[in-house]
Amino acid sequence: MLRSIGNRLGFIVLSLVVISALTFLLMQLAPGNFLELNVIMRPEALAGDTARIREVEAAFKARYGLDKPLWQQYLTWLKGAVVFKFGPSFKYPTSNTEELIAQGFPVSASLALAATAVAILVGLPMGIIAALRPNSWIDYLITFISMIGVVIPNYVVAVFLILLFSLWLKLLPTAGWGEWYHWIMPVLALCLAPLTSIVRYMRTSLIDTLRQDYIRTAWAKGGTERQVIFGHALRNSLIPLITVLGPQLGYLMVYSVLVERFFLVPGLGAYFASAALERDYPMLVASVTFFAAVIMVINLLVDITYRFLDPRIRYEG
Amino acid sequence: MEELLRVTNLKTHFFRPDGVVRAVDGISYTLNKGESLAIMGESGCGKSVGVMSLIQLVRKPGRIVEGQALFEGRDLLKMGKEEIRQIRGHCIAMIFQDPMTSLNPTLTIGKQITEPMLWHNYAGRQEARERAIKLLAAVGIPSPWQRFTEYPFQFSGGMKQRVMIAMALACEPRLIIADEPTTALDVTVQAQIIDLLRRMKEETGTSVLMITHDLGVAADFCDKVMVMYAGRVAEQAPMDEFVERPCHPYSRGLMNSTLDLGRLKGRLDPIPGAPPSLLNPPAGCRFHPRCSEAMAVCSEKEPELVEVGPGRKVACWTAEKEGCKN
Amino acid sequence: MAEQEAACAPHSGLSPAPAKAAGRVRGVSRWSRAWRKFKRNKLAMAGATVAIFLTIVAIFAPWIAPYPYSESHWDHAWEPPSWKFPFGTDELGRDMLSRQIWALRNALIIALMAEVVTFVVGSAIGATAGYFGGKIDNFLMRFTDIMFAFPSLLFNIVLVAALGRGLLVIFIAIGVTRWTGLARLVRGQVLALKQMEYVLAARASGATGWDIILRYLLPNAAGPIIVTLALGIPANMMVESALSLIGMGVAPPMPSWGALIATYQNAVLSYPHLLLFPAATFAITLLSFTYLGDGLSEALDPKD
Amino acid sequence: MIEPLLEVRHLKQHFKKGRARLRAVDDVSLAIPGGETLGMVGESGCGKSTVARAILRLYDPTAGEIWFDGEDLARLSGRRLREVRRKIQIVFQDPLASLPPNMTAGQIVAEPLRLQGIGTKKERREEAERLLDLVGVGREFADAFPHEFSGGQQQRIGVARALSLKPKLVVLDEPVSALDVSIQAQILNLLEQLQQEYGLTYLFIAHNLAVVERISTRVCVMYLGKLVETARTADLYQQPLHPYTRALLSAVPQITKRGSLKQRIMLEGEVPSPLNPPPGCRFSTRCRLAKERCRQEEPELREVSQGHQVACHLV
Repeated sequence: MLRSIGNRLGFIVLSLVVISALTFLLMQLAPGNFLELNVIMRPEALAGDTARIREVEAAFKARYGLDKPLWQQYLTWLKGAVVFKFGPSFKYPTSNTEELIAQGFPVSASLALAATAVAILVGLPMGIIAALRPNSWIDYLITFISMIGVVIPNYVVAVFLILLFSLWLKLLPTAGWGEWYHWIMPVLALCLAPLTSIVRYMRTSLIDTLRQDYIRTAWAKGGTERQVIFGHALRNSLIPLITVLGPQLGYLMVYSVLVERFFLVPGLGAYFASAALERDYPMLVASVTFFAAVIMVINLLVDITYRFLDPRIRYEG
Repeated sequence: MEELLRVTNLKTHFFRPDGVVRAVDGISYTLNKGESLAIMGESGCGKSVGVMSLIQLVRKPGRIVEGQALFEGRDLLKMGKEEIRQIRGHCIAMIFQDPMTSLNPTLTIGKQITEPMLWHNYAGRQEARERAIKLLAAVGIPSPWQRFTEYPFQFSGGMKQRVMIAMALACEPRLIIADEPTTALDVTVQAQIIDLLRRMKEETGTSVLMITHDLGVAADFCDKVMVMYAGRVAEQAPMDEFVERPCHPYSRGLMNSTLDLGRLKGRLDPIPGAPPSLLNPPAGCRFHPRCSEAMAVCSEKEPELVEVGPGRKVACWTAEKEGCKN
Repeated sequence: MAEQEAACAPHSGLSPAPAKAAGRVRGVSRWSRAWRKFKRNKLAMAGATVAIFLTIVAIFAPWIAPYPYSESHWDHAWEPPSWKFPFGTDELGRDMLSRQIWALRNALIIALMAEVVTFVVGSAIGATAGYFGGKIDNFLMRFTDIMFAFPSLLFNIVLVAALGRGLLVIFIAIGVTRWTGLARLVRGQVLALKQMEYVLAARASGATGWDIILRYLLPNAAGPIIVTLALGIPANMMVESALSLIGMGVAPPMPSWGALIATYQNAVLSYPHLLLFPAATFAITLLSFTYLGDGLSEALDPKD
Repeated sequence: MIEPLLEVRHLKQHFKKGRARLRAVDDVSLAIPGGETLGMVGESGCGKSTVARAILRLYDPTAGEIWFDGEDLARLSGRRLREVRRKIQIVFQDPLASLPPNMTAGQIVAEPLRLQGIGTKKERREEAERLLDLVGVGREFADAFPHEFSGGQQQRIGVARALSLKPKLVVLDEPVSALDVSIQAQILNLLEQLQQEYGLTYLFIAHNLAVVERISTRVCVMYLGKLVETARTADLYQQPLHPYTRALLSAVPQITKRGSLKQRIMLEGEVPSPLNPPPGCRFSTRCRLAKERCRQEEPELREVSQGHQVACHLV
């Protein structure tokens, strides 16, 4: 068990190196760079003064170490990354990227966690009800609703939420951050996808479990519905549920990028999106690596929990 | 002998979109206290559904359509949810075919054995635990104290089937239904399990309904036999007589198809064809299309189960006319 | 055989041999059985009908769209839906219906092309890994694992940021982040099928590697692959619109659902039709393709 | 003694399983004279199916020789192997899993001919229909798909496919275990009839001792990857020498001797894992007669009377 966790950690480190190197390399291939977009192209700044442009460019490059060979740049970056120092951002030259991440991440993470919590609280009972009455009208209704969650992206949901709460009901402001009610629409928009996954997973898994031979054994032993369904079936379907939830949490982190922009939430997503648009490479590389690390660590934790909960894996290692 | 179970005209059908599958279509039999009855037949003849119906464990779209199953004078089929629940695992216990899948993989063996005792208030927590360990020892599981806290995957196939037997015995049931209890096991392990079942039956005096397709196992273990074909009873007989002189042409066909050690003879004489679809069974006697002795009447009218000797009943027109041949 | 009576498996064990009618017996292949099952599934049929309709609209967009997508009608700017402009107009007086038809066309082209990339890369890597096994398998699957760990949307954004916003870049970017799932599926299928007794029988009769791949592995692995690819279409559309939502999709003035939604989110209170219609058409498109895919997966389910 | 059609010498088939080594078949030698049937019995995991697949060269043997028709199959590869393969065919246990679901019965039976490049498409079709008639499926079902047949019919199609290349040796790997008794008997009759008509040689693998007794000329018993006893059928069943064979035979419930299980030789425990076989005689952990020697020294298979070989220190 410890050995396999060690293996996994090693693999995570390897993946992070590959991912960051790949992103780093890609950024060098980029057609329009930060300077062109933000300094040189702006006529009022330099007005075609070529000498001045070169000067600015050289100073910029020197400041960010871009005049060194690529591999050296990457190694320097990697050295910093090991101790969570990703260097200064292009766009916010006074802040280091890790500071921006440290500011934005808690907001994104708490949004994602809140959405997951809502999804579990609503999704679990829905899935269980659908599984216990398969092919009834309530099952069809739940399945239909959950289908909508699968296919409609969270920002489209966000549109409908704004139309509903802000335009028609006039209950909530379209966007903003700081008050408790600012959480409602982002969390609702975000929770639909994981909620759907939970409902669908719970339904199929519980229906499948109820068909197992050992459930028949439990009935034959004289268990009540509560004893058989909660004591045997549900228990066995809930253990693998966390393997569904883990990736969902990671997915939420990434996709909150879209929703945060929409509701003007100052999370990591906002920084990331503008970093991509404005070619703020240090920010991009750092946040991609950071996201990847978060997702992989979540998956590792899920795996460990799963191994711990399922006796078959717990004992065999 | 005292009668324990009397099943009369039991019908369990499956209502599927493509039609009604008459899996069990009017079977009747009795079982006395301390007796063991083998229910035999080939795949899909309804033998499993027949016994599952007794404790109302038939799953949708299956439904018990008709019949009566008097267990100690009470009709099992008319019982409500709670009433039948109190019968299951308490008065009537089951042992299933595949010990690998019949135990819950995420619960300890100990918990699974004590469950029926706790569920039926048969014993308190401590008592149940002690009894479970005693039972594990009785079914031949070494170091039961330790194994009590282990999980099913830590047991081999034969050991799991022993656990299933211990679990069935937990509340001292008056009837044990064993559904192909040895089919999934190797020969040497099968012998161990049959031996164990026999010992347990002798010690506790419980009655056994054993479903099997293996004539050897049935002949070795059971006092009586009932042969089913396509949802109907073909023949009922005491085991000794049946082995000597099977009466229904289908029983004879089965006997002729079954290979026995040291019973070398010329060409095997199997029954031609395959069992019919239960969606649309043949008219008259359901066996007549495969029967070498079929007469005109066989394809027109279904034969009744008639008594041809003490404890012997046959549903066949030839037997009705001439009694039991050969 | 393990007794499979009606109680345990209500859909198996009881089907009789094919009815012996006069003359030859016409077999029903798995494909026609799947088609019959698909036809019975009303949601799937509805999804398929809408999806086909939308595909036709997308193909013939230049002729079907009432106006060119970038044509401005200055005197009709910000108009709500009317007979002339069924979905209203935007700030430049462009017809929103036409813009959405073109958005559909773009989304579909990108989604389909990305599926082609996914299919080629995923099945090549999965099949190679599964067929050869050993070190090759190990190496390829490790590589797949690393790519799988890459947060795909972010990778897409990085790729587009690095390589530009061309159609080609976008669908390749989507394709190369989505193949990992298919590669794993194909590898699993190949590994399972390789052990099937009918493949062993073919090998025992002297089948070569190609015989096995073409006549045994491909036809029998086709079902799950088709399902994955079909469900990939709406998934790709979502990624495409997500990219354009944050300004990394196809370049304007070419319309895209994500960009339409992003552009008018601030106009929602004054001009709701600019947001409602794109969101609704996009949702309908995604739903129809998903129902189609779900129906396929049910119809091709080998379990019954 | 006549030259055997198939002779397997010291065959070993090991598999890597993580860091462990699974000794599925560990030094097995056997021979089948042409026209005879060698039955092979043993409990699950004893390696009997692995022997079958190794003979068909579905694996690369770890060690040993497989002499067939004057050639060592263990050394063949590529084209030569493909050519030899038409002389050995196999029938599997699970009738449905052994038929490709995307082909019709006719295509399945004609497939080996196509693979070997024999005949035109029309001739192959004609031959397939003839074979379907021969095995009792009937040519009118040539266009039906495997899932449309019952288990017995599926197995007949499997037999027809195995016969299409006119093989000399047919390996039957538990061909009737998945079938109901009445169908079992039909298939056994068919196999016997085909053997007589075409002079086929069978390697018949099963766990049902009665079936093996019925069909075999010679029988060999396997335990945990090893051959423990081999003899002519009558010798083996009437005078089993190895303690395992005896236990196995007495564990079979018999119809004609009711209650016979009461007097049987009870074997303790179950078969150990082939990943970690016991030292010395592999049966020693369950053998009531086991002595110290049995736990240390592995017994060789030796001839104790004409054609009767046993691997046991105590015989």
